[in-house]
Amino acid sequence: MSHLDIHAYLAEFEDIPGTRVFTAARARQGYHLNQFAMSLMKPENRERFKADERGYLDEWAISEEAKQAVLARDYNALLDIGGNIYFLSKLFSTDGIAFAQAVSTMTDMSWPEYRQMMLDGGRSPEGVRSIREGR
Amino acid sequence: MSHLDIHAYLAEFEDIPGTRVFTAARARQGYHLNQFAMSLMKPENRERFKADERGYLDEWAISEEAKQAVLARDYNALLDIGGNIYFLSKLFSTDGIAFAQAVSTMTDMSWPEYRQMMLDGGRSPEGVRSIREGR
Amino acid sequence: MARITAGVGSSHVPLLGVAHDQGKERDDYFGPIFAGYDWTREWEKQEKPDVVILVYNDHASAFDMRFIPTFAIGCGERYKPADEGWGPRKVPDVIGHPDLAWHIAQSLILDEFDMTIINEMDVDHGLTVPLSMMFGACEAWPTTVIPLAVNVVTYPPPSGNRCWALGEAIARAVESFPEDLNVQIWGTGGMSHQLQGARAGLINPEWDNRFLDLLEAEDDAVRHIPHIEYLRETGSEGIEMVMWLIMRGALGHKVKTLHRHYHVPCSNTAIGHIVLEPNT
Amino acid sequence: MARITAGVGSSHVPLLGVAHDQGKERDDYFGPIFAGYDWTREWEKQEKPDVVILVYNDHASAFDMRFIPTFAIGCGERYKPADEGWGPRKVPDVIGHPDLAWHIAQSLILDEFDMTIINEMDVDHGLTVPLSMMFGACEAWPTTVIPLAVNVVTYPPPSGNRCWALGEAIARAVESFPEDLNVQIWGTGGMSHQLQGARAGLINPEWDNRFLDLLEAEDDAVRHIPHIEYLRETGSEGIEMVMWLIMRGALGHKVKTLHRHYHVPCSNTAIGHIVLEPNT
Ligand SMILES: [Fe+3]
Ligand SMILES: [Fe+3]
Repeated sequence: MSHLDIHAYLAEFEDIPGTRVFTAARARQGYHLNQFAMSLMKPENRERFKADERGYLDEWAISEEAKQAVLARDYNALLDIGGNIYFLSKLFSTDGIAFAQAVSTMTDMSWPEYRQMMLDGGRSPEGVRSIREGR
Repeated sequence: MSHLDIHAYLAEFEDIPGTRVFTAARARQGYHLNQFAMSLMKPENRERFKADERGYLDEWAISEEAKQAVLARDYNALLDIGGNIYFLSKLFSTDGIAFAQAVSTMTDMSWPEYRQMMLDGGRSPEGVRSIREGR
Repeated sequence: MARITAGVGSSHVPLLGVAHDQGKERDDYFGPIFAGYDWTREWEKQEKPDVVILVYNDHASAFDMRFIPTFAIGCGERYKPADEGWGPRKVPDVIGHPDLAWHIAQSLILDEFDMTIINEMDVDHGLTVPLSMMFGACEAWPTTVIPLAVNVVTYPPPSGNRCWALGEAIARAVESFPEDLNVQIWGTGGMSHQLQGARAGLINPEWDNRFLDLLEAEDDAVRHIPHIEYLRETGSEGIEMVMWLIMRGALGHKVKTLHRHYHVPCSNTAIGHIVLEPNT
Repeated sequence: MARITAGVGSSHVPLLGVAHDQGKERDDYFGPIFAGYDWTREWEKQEKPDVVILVYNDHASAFDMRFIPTFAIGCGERYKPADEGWGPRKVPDVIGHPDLAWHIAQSLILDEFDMTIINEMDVDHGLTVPLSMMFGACEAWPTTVIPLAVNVVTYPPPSGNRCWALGEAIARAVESFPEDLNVQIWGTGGMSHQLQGARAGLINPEWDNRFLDLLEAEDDAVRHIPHIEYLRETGSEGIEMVMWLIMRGALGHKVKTLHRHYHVPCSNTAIGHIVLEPNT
């Protein structure tokens, strides 16, 4: 075994452009937000949420900022405050939109542009591997 | 690491007198019995069980043999069919009897005799370590 | 004696389940993807595995943030497809193999793997999509399944080295099971994909194919790839590929490649698929 | 830098909680037991630990048969006393230390321990009884706690060797935490007891005391005691002593004994208690 240092391990994650790795810090910050999203796996909860989004959100111990970001479906903001994409995906399906379409809203592209980029082979890793090393 | 053989590991457990080790085989056999016992951690379930033991038991996927053993508080029988003592202890507390008193019912002693044995230093390991080796 | 006869690697993209369930397997978009599984579907009909040890990750379906097991092995009798927000997939229940599963679980714990034993859970696309890819539509899955769920969502996931070692330990456990069973092990997830943020949609075919090459290699260099390399090179969700190392570790040093397939895109993802057999 | 300043071993018999809660600590039956903790209660008042890593086992309270984690670490903010069938103990809630707990959890997973992370659970007598023994009655526990739950109910539990190694890894993790914290690690459960069947009530003071001697020793021979020896010699529930090895492994090679206590009986059980400090 290697006895890797956790601080060095975690620090590297901050060097990836446009990416939030779901570390303990994010897991803790987003705990109740993610549990809220998970609750949408139950059809009765999806119905209650759809009928009164704000009312349903108010049942959860999440910040006003998080509630606004949910209401606005601002997924980048939700990631910034500890949302995890697999939890948030329960919100995509509640909205009835495709995973890839929801993902596209986090980029600087429209959904048709994003879809075309994927058809053309996806986003190149060139230049987005490392902030520090600019590669 | 030692790469112990699980068959040899498990076989030794059968060599201990008057003892059922909670192996996978027992865990599987007693699964629903133990889940039933665990349900008695909730006060409302304890009340329901006390009001109608048989009716409550019938809600669980457990054998008639197991139900009879629960009704009779035959803990040796319950251990034989996969009950685990920590799960079954929820039944002791539902009955309001002390853990040691419930345990004494599995021995060939009365509760006062068992209690006296414990005050006198407990049961000696002499002769009850191994069936095969008679020690 | 039970024996591991083959290892299968495959992406488990949820959209593949949708395509399958909606009869779109041969349309322009999905045709080239599913074509790469035709060989495997025929081969599985010949192979008729008794048990598949199916390594996958739960995507916030059975496990929420309250409990996060690193390695969880399903020892239950059966598992229902999870409702991931669209209602459960209309595919058969997954039938477990508790005899072998408990045997493996017990052996792994003796072998100093700190397993979590699971007796009841629903299984999500990570497990049911590979079954659809390998077996197509069926009334009942033609094999029993031992789910092996790996945490690759909350950091850190297990190291590649640990995953490979787990595969080796699984192989020892299977070999010590007395019943004569044809056992396959599948590693699922990957390949390149990033589902979040400004870098979403990242695809790195060169890296993915090098990873497949390393799986085919005789040495075990692939186990030492650090997490950060998966993340930088293949996107944040490319980390799922560590699960393929459990499969590969279970096959022993030398393997023979029976089939290999790679395609871009499927949804946000590159599709990779490989069929290996131990070569001793 | 956080540092492990001491290790404490103690039985966690539920009846001790009852005696404490009902004010019977000094009666004829319980007096000799609690007398052996007087030294420790005074010492803890001086030591004022910031965090206790409390190794214990759940007795079918937080975990039922659906999920059985081998090693589970509590990373939550607080934990309530469990209702074990008599209503919850009227003791304070247990306050966690999520910063250090997550740091340890992450470090252990990198170090190839396959931890289950727990964010919400109730804690049973295995955890709250040692707190009462070491701190007595209080409005709020005078330390934060990181629960570390070990499966010793469903077989196999982790080997003694694995437990010791986990302790070593915990020590490395604590040392790499930047904040200056006084951390203790407690191993609980044991000593001799068998709670089931014809052999119930088994007590082996010679073996128990030899085990305490081995904990005091400079070498690590104690980690190699096989499970079957605990079972044969100390009763089926004596296996709980493997949890003391996690504590002992965290203290390094040489230790100094500050306090030691042994008494028979308490309910079905022998009471053992030891306070060790690293001696480097
Ligand atoms: Fe996945
Ligand atoms: Fe205990």
